[in-house]
Amino acid sequence: MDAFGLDGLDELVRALIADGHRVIGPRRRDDAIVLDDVTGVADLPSGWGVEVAPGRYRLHRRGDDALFRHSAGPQSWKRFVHPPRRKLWETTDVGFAAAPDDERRLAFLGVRGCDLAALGVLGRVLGARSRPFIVAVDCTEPGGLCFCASTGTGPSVGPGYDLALTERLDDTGHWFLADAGSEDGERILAAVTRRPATADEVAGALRDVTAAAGRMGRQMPALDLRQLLHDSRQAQHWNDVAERCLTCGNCTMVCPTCFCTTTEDVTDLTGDHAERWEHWASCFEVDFSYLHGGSVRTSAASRYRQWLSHKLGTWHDQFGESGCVGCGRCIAWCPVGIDITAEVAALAAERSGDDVDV
Amino acid sequence: MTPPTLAVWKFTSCDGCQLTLLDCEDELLTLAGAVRIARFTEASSAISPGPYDVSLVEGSITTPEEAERIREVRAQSRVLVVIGACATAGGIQALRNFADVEEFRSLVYASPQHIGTLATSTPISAHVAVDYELRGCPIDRRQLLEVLSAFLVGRKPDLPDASVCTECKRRGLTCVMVADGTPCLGPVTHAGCGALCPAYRRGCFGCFGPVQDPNIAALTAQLRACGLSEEAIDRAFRTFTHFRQETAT
Amino acid sequence: MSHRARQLRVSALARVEGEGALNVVVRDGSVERTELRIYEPPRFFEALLRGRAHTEPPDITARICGICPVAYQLSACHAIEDACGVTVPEPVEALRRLLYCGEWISSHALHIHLLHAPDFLGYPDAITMAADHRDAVERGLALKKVGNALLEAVGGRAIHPVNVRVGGFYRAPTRAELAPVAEQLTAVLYLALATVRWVAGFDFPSVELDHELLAVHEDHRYAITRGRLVSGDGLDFPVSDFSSHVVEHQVPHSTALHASLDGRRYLTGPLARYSLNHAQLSPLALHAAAEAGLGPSCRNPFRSIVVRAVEIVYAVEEALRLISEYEPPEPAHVDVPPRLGVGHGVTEAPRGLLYHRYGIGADGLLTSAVIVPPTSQNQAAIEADLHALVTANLALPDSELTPLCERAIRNYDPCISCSAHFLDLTRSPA
Amino acid sequence: MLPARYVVTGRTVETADSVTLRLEPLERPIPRFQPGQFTMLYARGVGEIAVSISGDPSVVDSALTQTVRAVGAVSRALHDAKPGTVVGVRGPYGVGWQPSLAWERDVLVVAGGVGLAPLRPVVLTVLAQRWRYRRLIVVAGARTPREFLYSDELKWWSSRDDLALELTVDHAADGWTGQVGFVTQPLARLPLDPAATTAFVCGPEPMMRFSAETLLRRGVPADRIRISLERNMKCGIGQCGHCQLGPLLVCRDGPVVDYARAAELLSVREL
Ligand SMILES: Cc1cc2nc3c(=O)[nH]c(=O)nc-3n(C[C@H](O)[C@H](O)[C@H](O)COP(=O)(O)OP(=O)(O)OC[C@H]3O[C@@H](n4cnc5c(N)ncnc54)[C@H](O)[C@@H]3O)c2cc1C
Ligand code: SF4
Ligand code: SF4
Ligand code: SF4
Repeated sequence: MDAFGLDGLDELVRALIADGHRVIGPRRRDDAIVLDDVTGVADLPSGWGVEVAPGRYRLHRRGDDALFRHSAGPQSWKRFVHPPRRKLWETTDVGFAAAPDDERRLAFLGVRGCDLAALGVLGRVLGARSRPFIVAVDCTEPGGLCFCASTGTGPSVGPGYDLALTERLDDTGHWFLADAGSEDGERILAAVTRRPATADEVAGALRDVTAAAGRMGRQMPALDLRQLLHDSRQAQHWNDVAERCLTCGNCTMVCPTCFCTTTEDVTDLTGDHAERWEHWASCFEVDFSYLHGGSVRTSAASRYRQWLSHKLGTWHDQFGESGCVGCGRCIAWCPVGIDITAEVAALAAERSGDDVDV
Repeated sequence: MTPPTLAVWKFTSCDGCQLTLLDCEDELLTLAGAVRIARFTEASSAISPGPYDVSLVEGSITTPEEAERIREVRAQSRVLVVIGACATAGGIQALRNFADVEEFRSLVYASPQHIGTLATSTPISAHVAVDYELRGCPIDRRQLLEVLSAFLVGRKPDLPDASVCTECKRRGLTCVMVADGTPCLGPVTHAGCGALCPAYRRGCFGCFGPVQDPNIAALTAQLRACGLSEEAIDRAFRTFTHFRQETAT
Repeated sequence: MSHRARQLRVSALARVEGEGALNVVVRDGSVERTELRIYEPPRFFEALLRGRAHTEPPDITARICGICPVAYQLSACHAIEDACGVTVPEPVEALRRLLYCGEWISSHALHIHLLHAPDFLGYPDAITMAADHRDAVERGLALKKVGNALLEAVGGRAIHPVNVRVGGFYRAPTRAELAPVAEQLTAVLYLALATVRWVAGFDFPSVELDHELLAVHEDHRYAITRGRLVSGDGLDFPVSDFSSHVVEHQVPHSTALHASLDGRRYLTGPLARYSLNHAQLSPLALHAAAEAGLGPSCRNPFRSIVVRAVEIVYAVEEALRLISEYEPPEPAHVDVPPRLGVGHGVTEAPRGLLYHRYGIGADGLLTSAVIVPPTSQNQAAIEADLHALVTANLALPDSELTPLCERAIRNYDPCISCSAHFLDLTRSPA
Repeated sequence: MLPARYVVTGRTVETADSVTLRLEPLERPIPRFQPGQFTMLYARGVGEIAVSISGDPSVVDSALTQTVRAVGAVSRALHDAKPGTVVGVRGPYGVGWQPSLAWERDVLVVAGGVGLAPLRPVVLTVLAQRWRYRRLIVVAGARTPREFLYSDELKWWSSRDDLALELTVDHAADGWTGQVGFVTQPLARLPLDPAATTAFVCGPEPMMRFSAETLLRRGVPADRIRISLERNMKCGIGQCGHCQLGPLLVCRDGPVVDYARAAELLSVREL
């Protein structure tokens, strides 16, 4: 493994850009850490931390200059690999034409374990679309709503990255431990001024990442969730959630794996030109399940059930894994703070006949 | 093929919604080729008689004369599209529905006995059947163009009954309620504006009206948590449109 | 024609915002009555504002008129800030002025090209006119579009902007958001000048009106969002004295409340602004005005279309200046805590003075609201104009006199939707 | 996933609101279909919907036969498409009936309304390979006698002695002398060899449930009752998420599934 300082990180970003990438990373904007184009370290949210609770997200200044220590923000990387709105095709009398793709390859800077897992999940649902260059970051500071340790997706990053970093702030300064996970990664790393890391440094980082697993603010109950959700189709608890749920769809939109879309047909006033567009949809929308004559799922209870059952249960049937990676976004960004881990616990309690108490 | 005819009607309103049609600067002349604008007094002194293929109706019903006139409009219109919060929900002037109109009258006018108004301001759908509703105070220009171009090709216009939050998130905005504690009606408000207010770091104030089955009680609890008083919550749910407010506990 | 009652009626005035009707009665060769009837049903804004929070009037009063919502929003802001003893910092005020320029451009471009020009060229509407004058209509749409782009960039949307709040703005637009608007403004400046030349070439009946003129005035710039009130006769008073000079009352021959300035009929709007603030116009606007044959004052209501075109030139230029000097104010608004009191606000809406007065209770709720829109101030002048016009043109047949009257009304671009104040009197037939 | 352009070359009016279209490719044809598969048909500027292929699978040409009932904007536009109209076609998608599952067995086809459209290829397959199957029973229901699809073909089927046809209507009219009632009535009394019967059922969801329950009661095993599910579909390829029914992505895992699998899903309200 290698080590480099802030200058090295800057070189890394510039190397990616020079290599033809559009680099996306965390930035501070509108009271949150969002994902947007970055051109260097100066764009990163140095010294900004985040405090999260159900339905609550607040930025605060940290005591240090850490760049990557902030819980999952309002956006996920999904918006770049599976855009909120995109043109599928356009058609004239002559035929159908696909919308042109952006030529530039994306590079993601600062992908945590949970989000790296999510990119994998999404890729398996949507099939291969162009794969971004991924600079992952191990997590040493989980937030109050994180539970990736219990979903097996963090805090250390799993496979699938091109480069993995561990951010270190110690008495030697602010530096990064780097590991290449692909040939591309090695090639880019070669452009960065770096030194080999010592065994102590590597061990220290590993210790911190491992310790982070014990500091997760949340935990997904260790159960066969597929079975639990299957058994809970007729649970009373759905009605309880429905009283609190706004059916606004925020959880599905912030979820890094929710992939549902719907389509729009667009014509100009002359009618000569028609386009078909796709945009993110949510199973909380009433029209989502519309069949001629009416929608299948109209009650809030059934729409919440669909979301949770799909995410944690039927995702296994459809794609052979769970749809949840433990990032905690749905808990933070639900305006009324509905907590997926607590709802699962309540369903488990109802199944085992205990009192439901959320 | 003769182009379909379009008529624009005004009831009690501010003209903002029909102005939206003139605000389609890039499309106006094309539109005038694709449809025949047969009646639009705000823009033309030429009026062709009905029936009309599409009528756009702005405004709410606040006088006995209007209650009569909307029936005639319906009878002359093949497709009737009501535009804006006034026409779909009664508009800001529907605040009178919760007050004493007599008092309102005497407050504003010197000779109140002459003002012939109804005690309520009601949406068009309370009087006649409507085919499509365009929400908003004012309506959204893209949605207006969508209804017109959809009509021209025989498509069902795309007017999704989803929350403003879905647009807010698609746009990549940061939730003002979660990140700033700013009260926002987005979760219970009908999409269509493209999450305009959150884009300006302001909570949605509900000008597109409620989604189907809004969970007002749950949002009320959240607004309280944001620090709004009961009176402020009441006012929030009763401004440009009116949300059915369940007593939240 | 004498010894007979002659009636000119227009039951639905076209190409004005809102719904109005015109009724002129001529008896024994002289004009007995001229009435601009407003049948816009009342919406009781002043009543429904009572009991609302002091933060709400900008949004609520915007809905009085979809054509000039910014005017309502900013008069409301000023009145409330006045009541609460707060003055917003200059950068915030500059952003307000920029927003207002958008409304002037958009509203004037709409009125000139889509509503008023067809009168001069003999078309029922702009779309028909476009068959012969497509360039002019497209130019109008292009100007209007830029005005709207400016309104959208600063206010969030063109009609009923969402970004205006008491104390300033919810979020200041970034320089990057304004940059494309500046490009568009630069691109249309020559269109604005072309419009001045175009309308200057129309045929104008020669009329000189003798109304008193009233406008907001600032010494160092063409007043839009703030200033003192000045009149042609040398009145000069602060906004807070508005209601002691301007009184609304009923007059026997009319059905509407007429406002008078110290007992006299008066006019607000482009003609008043131009004539009273001529010296404050920019060099380019002055040049355009001179080229169009306007002197330092203009009292021919038919020429108001030229004055509006000159004001577009000014507003485009002024917006460009404001954008070039722009730094996003941080924060974008100041806090305006409520306090017991009364406040006044006046701004120059595209159609003229718009006055708001609010009483605020200690709890921050409104105790009273008075709104005097330009059209109700101009009502007496419009009727007087009609009176003069009909008297001078009695020889014309009805088929010519009636449209002439309609044109005279459209000179004022009356915005009947702002009928906060109009009466709808049920009258017995003449 | 761009559509292929097809042109309407034939249009047969079936009922007051249904037509059968013959579509021929302008350029590349889509791959060959299996009975029960569907395509996504696109009407320009109006939208795209799932429509079953109702043609004869044994005919080897590149034309498609599809029957459309006008119920909304897109189906109306397709219904109204005159010969010469170009439409977009994607597909064929989904898991079909798989008639081979009924080799050496009695085949029972149960159709309600337009449900006959996706089943027609099953009947034609059995007739084309008659030796592979035992008895062929077709039970078709419609609301009124005028609402049967393929009425000429039904006449031909009824005249054959290797096919037992039972027609029933909800409301008799026009001198209808046949049966009146729901399809479950003939199903309840038909002579059946339940253990050796494979049933293919398509129609409105309640009709499929009642029919399947009737057959279950008569002893037809649940995994020998195949039904075709209907859910909102936007993409047809398992990527839009709309067509979920519990664990199923109907476009990918269906539309045809065994009742053994569907029964518990259909019994949960609003699943
Ligand atoms: C596998 C499958 C096979 C089908 N085969 C046929 C067939 O052979 N012939 C036929 O006439 N119809 C068939 N349908 C039904 C047909 O897809 C619907 O009638 C059609 O989608 C209605 O669309 P619309 O726009 O005309 O109506 P609207 O009622 O305006 O529907 C609007 C939108 O809702 C969705 N939607 C509405 N109803 C349905 C539905 N029943 N199924 C799926 N999505 C729906 C669609 O996205 C549609 O565009 C089939 C449906 C499925 C799922
Ligand atoms: S809905 Fe709003 S914008 Fe439209 S007419 Fe009514 S008040 Fe005006
Ligand atoms: S800001 Fe408002 S509209 Fe946007 S996600 Fe939050 S609650 Fe929803
Ligand atoms: S965010 Fe809400 S209040 Fe703002 S424009 Fe949209 S619907 Fe209206």
